[in-house]
Amino acid sequence: MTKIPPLLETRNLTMRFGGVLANDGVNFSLGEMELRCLIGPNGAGKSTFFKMLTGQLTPSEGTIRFRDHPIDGHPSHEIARLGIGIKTQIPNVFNGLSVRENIWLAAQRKTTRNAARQIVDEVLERIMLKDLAGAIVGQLSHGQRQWVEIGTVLAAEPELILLDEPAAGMTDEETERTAEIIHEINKTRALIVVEHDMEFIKMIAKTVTVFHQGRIMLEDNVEAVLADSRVRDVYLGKKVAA
Amino acid sequence: MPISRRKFIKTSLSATAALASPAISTRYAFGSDDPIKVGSLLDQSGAIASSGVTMVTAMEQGVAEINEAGGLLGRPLQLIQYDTQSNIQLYSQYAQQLALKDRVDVVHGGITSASREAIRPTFDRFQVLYFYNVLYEGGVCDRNTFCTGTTPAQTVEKLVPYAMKNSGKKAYILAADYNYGQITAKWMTKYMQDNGGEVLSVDFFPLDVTNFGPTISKIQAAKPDLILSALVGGNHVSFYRQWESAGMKGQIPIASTTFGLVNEPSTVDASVSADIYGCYGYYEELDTPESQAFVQKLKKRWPDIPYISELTAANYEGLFLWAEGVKKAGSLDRMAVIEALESGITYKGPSGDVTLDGVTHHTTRNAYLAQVKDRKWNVLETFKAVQPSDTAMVCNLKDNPRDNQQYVIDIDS
Amino acid sequence: MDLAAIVALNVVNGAASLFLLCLGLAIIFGMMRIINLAHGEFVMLGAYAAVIAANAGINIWISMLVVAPLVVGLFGLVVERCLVRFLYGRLVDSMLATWGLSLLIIGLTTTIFGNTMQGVPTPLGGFAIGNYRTSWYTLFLLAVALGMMAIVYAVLRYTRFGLIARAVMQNPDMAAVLGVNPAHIYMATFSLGAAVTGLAGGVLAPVSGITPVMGSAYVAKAFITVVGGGAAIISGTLSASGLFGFINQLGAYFTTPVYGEVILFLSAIVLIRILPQGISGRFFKGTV
Amino acid sequence: MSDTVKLSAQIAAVLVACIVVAVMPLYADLFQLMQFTLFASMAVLALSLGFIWGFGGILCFGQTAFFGLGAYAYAVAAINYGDSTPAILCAVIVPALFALALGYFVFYGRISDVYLGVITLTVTLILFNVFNSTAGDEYTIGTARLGGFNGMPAVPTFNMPFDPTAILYPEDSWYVTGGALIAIYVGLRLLLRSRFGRVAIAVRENETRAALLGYDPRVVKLWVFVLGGAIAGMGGALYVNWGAFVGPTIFALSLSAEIIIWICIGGLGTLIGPIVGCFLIQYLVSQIGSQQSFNSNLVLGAILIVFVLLLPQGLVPTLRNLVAAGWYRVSERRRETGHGQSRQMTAGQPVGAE
Repeated sequence: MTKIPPLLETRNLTMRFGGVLANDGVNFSLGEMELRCLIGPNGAGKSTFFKMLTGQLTPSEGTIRFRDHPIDGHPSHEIARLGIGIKTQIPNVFNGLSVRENIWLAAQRKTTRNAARQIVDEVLERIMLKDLAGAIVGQLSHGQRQWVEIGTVLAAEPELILLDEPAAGMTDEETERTAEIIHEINKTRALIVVEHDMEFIKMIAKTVTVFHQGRIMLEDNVEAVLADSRVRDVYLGKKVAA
Repeated sequence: MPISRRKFIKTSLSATAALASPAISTRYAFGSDDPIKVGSLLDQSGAIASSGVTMVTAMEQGVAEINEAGGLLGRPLQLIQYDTQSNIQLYSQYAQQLALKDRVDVVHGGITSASREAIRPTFDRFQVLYFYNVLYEGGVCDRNTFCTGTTPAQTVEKLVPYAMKNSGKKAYILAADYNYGQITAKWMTKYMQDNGGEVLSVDFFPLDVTNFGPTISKIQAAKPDLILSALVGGNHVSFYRQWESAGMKGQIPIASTTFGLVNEPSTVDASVSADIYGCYGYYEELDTPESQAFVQKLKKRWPDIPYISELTAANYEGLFLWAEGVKKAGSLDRMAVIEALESGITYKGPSGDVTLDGVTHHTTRNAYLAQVKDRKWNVLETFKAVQPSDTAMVCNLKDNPRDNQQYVIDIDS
Repeated sequence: MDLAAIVALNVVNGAASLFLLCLGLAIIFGMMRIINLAHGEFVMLGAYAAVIAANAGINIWISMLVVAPLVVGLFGLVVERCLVRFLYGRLVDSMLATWGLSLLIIGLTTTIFGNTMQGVPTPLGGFAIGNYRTSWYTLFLLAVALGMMAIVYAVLRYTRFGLIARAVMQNPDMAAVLGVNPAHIYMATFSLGAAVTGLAGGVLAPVSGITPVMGSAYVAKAFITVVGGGAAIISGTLSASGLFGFINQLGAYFTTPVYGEVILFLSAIVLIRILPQGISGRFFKGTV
Repeated sequence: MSDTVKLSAQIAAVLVACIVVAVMPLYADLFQLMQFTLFASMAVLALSLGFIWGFGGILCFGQTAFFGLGAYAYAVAAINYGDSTPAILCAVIVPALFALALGYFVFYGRISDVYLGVITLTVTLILFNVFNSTAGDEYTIGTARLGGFNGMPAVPTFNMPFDPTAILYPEDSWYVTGGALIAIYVGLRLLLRSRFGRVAIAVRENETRAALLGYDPRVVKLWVFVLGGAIAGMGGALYVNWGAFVGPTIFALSLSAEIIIWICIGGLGTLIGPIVGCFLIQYLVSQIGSQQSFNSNLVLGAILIVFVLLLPQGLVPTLRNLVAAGWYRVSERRRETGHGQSRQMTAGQPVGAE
């Protein structure tokens, strides 16, 4: 049996900030078309992990391979061109541009003018911001900007989508809509979703990876993880500490 | 139809006079009571203002005197002056304004050589007579331009041998790093060698250098008998102060072509300026009747006036030389005035007799060798009627009236 | 041997003068992210204050070391209250306004005092190292630079103001957390920076030409040094002025002052290219 | 304001500008015409920085480096060839190549913000020092003497393309300079509407997001920078054509700062603002020198300070917001009965949409 290489694989991925170990020897693997949830308390290293995957940080040690192609330390735009898209934790959009322009910038890079326009219309429909297409993103609400960012990620049509807390600050209705979109995307693409909202995780997740203190503490299916007492301790412990 | 600049520069001025544009020919449509317009471009603010401000007083004084005496050709003079703000671009702008809008009959102005070279083509192009009344490195050869300040051959030639006689044969030259300094340093070198001396080193300094520590050490290492300085501007005054504070004062004499041209002796401490040699066309301390009368007139009108140096005197004399030329020509026609001036006009000004040299458009004038004593220049020797022999080596406007350039005089030949 | 000593002294002196000139700018830039383009004019005002006081009969040392920083510090306070406080967080506007301020100061000074100024004699005499003479004043400048370094270090390290100031340097929101009005901190910082700059102007007055435009000779070099040094006030400015002063003076000694300047600028470019956060951003993280 | 209204306003403005340039020689005397020629050449410089700063997010303190290099390149080439045609080309290419080299050095070193400003400023200071010390005869390129601090006087001015004997009259120079200004403005407008232009604005807005979408910010900034250098170089050639003179003071710190002032006063993030600011300040500076009662620095300094405090956004954005507010009120009233759009949408303007 020939082994299909994973879509994404990290080996011993480590990130040091001065004396602080933000990520410590993370070995992570994601298959094609897989949907994975990352959980863990704040400071567990999830966002750092995402930043290394997208080239915003250069790992201190270790390797990242995307479809067997090393990408660690590569500039962000190259990784994006290989097909990794990210929605960051704090909405990271072009605040001075309109919603349409935001989406269009994501769509137009690898396609023609007309095709881009079509993608923009489709995406606007999908994120339900068609009525606000001409509005300046900086003047929208936090939730709306989240949608704009999800829209830019969708419009770029990446192979792997990273979503950092997509449901944060959303209404229940919007959260459901997000879950729906995630399922829809997952029909053709792989996703990694970071989330704290357990209800949301239950809605979408199959396999869950738990980060704690820069390491992978646990990786299992969603029921097993949510039932694990250590996971609860980690979250509770954080709450106590806070 | 206006005329292209290059045609003007390349064609002889006498020939082009016939081609004068309508803009220029309308100038003489004034009535006889209309004032004669005299343009002045000097820096009254910014880095070069310390030179410009007293020059302005000379120009205002001169115009007032001519008007008190009934004007020129029966018409009063009107002075139109602009503050060029130590900005070369504004020189070009105001030059155009004087030529095209104010339609002046003559312009006296420019301080740095850069400012002169920026405006000279404008006055050539629009046929406005131009006087540059500042000491400079020499070599300008242009029939439309008269340079009335001293040039190196008139001062350095006297300064170097005198200073050598009182020190020794080895000199160390310090000069500002721009054209004036570089060319003056060459003349200093030439006159050192002509008098059997030797130049140990020539150092150039950008105008914003204020720390002369390394230089003072280098000088001490070289052990010269004499320091020749062509340092320029407020920042370079630091050299003299640091020299004194290092305790070098009195150890090696200094002779300078620039120290004291503005009012350095009165701004630094007496111990800093003491014994420095200089050679200029004029000093406030000059005790001829003309000089004393001039100083009194200016001080009466501007009680706070800073030191009155060659810059001020030459600007005043430049105006009167032009006025003499107009009187002799009996008209304001530019070519007539130029020809009258070329015939050898002499004016007895504060610095003595100043004669325009028709061949070079420079002046034959007195040079005075002096030494600072107790913040005053003490005039030691007077050289009468010194020729502008440097520019004369390269420039002959009698034979080549079309010539128009600033020569860099090849000193070695 | 004596030549080496004198060259070394020049180098140290060059670095010390540069440090003195930059310290005030570094305080203002490092803590407030305001680029004060009127910095050179603050130096000039310090020099004028010292010279005028000395010519009015006040002891030269008091004029330089007390009057100059006091006058310019007060002036800085006025400037902060009337102008700079409206411009926090607006880097470019602050540059524009301080550029306007610099023109205004030059214009005012010229209008009041004219284009040249009677200087003061250099106090202290000279001394000899072997065959070379230099001035005690060189050593005095060095001492003032060291003294200023010690004072500013002590203020930042051991006083409540310093603690808050360092906190603000790390994170501008921290001041509010510490329960102080950030406006007061900025006001104090700006006038402290101005006072330090005034002191530099005061002590350089006896060895410089005093004109209203003398400041322009300093502003570009100080600006480059401060940015090259990075955010840490003492270690950054000290290392950058040490490095640049060393390069400039050695370059000037072995070639000409023109190349000395060019070499300084080139090395500044290379330095910023290699260490985009300045020297202190790389080597002295978290120091003051 | 809808997109079409904006577009038609822009087209109308360009047409008006063309007409103004065309008829100016009929109404202005020779001096005014030459003065406007100067202002227009400086406005090209202002436009170049307005573009790279306002739309590329590159704060360059040393835009005069490219302006000056363009001016010197033009002067040297014009003296050597005796024909301004290749000289103008040199004036564009030399600074563009210099910008390419410098831009590669800084953008690929991930230098930004104030550090970028310091590097560009320093480069300008180096050029000032270098050109200042070229007074000797040894500094001659072909037949052109660089002339040190005194600069290069009597540089040949523009002639008809490839015909060095047909030298342009001041009127023609005005047409060329004013025309070049309009052409560059229109060119930049078109560029900003193009893909590249939108991406450049996106990089300016949010470099990280642009990179995460697959755009290389370094390349985008580099090309913006190079284009800005080329335009500044063109401005340099036009400047020399006006004054027939170039000297090292063109690299001086004061001019670098002045360009920034033009843009701040006219309005950053617009293309018309830098032009307005340039004309205004240039006119002001030349007027100040005509009066004798106040020190020029004093007046200019006071005006700048007042401006920063009272009109921090600059003239053009302030006016635009006033007009937009008026427009909003009018259109609100008009569609009072109909279904109004949400307030947010009409109140703001997309950045760079002017």
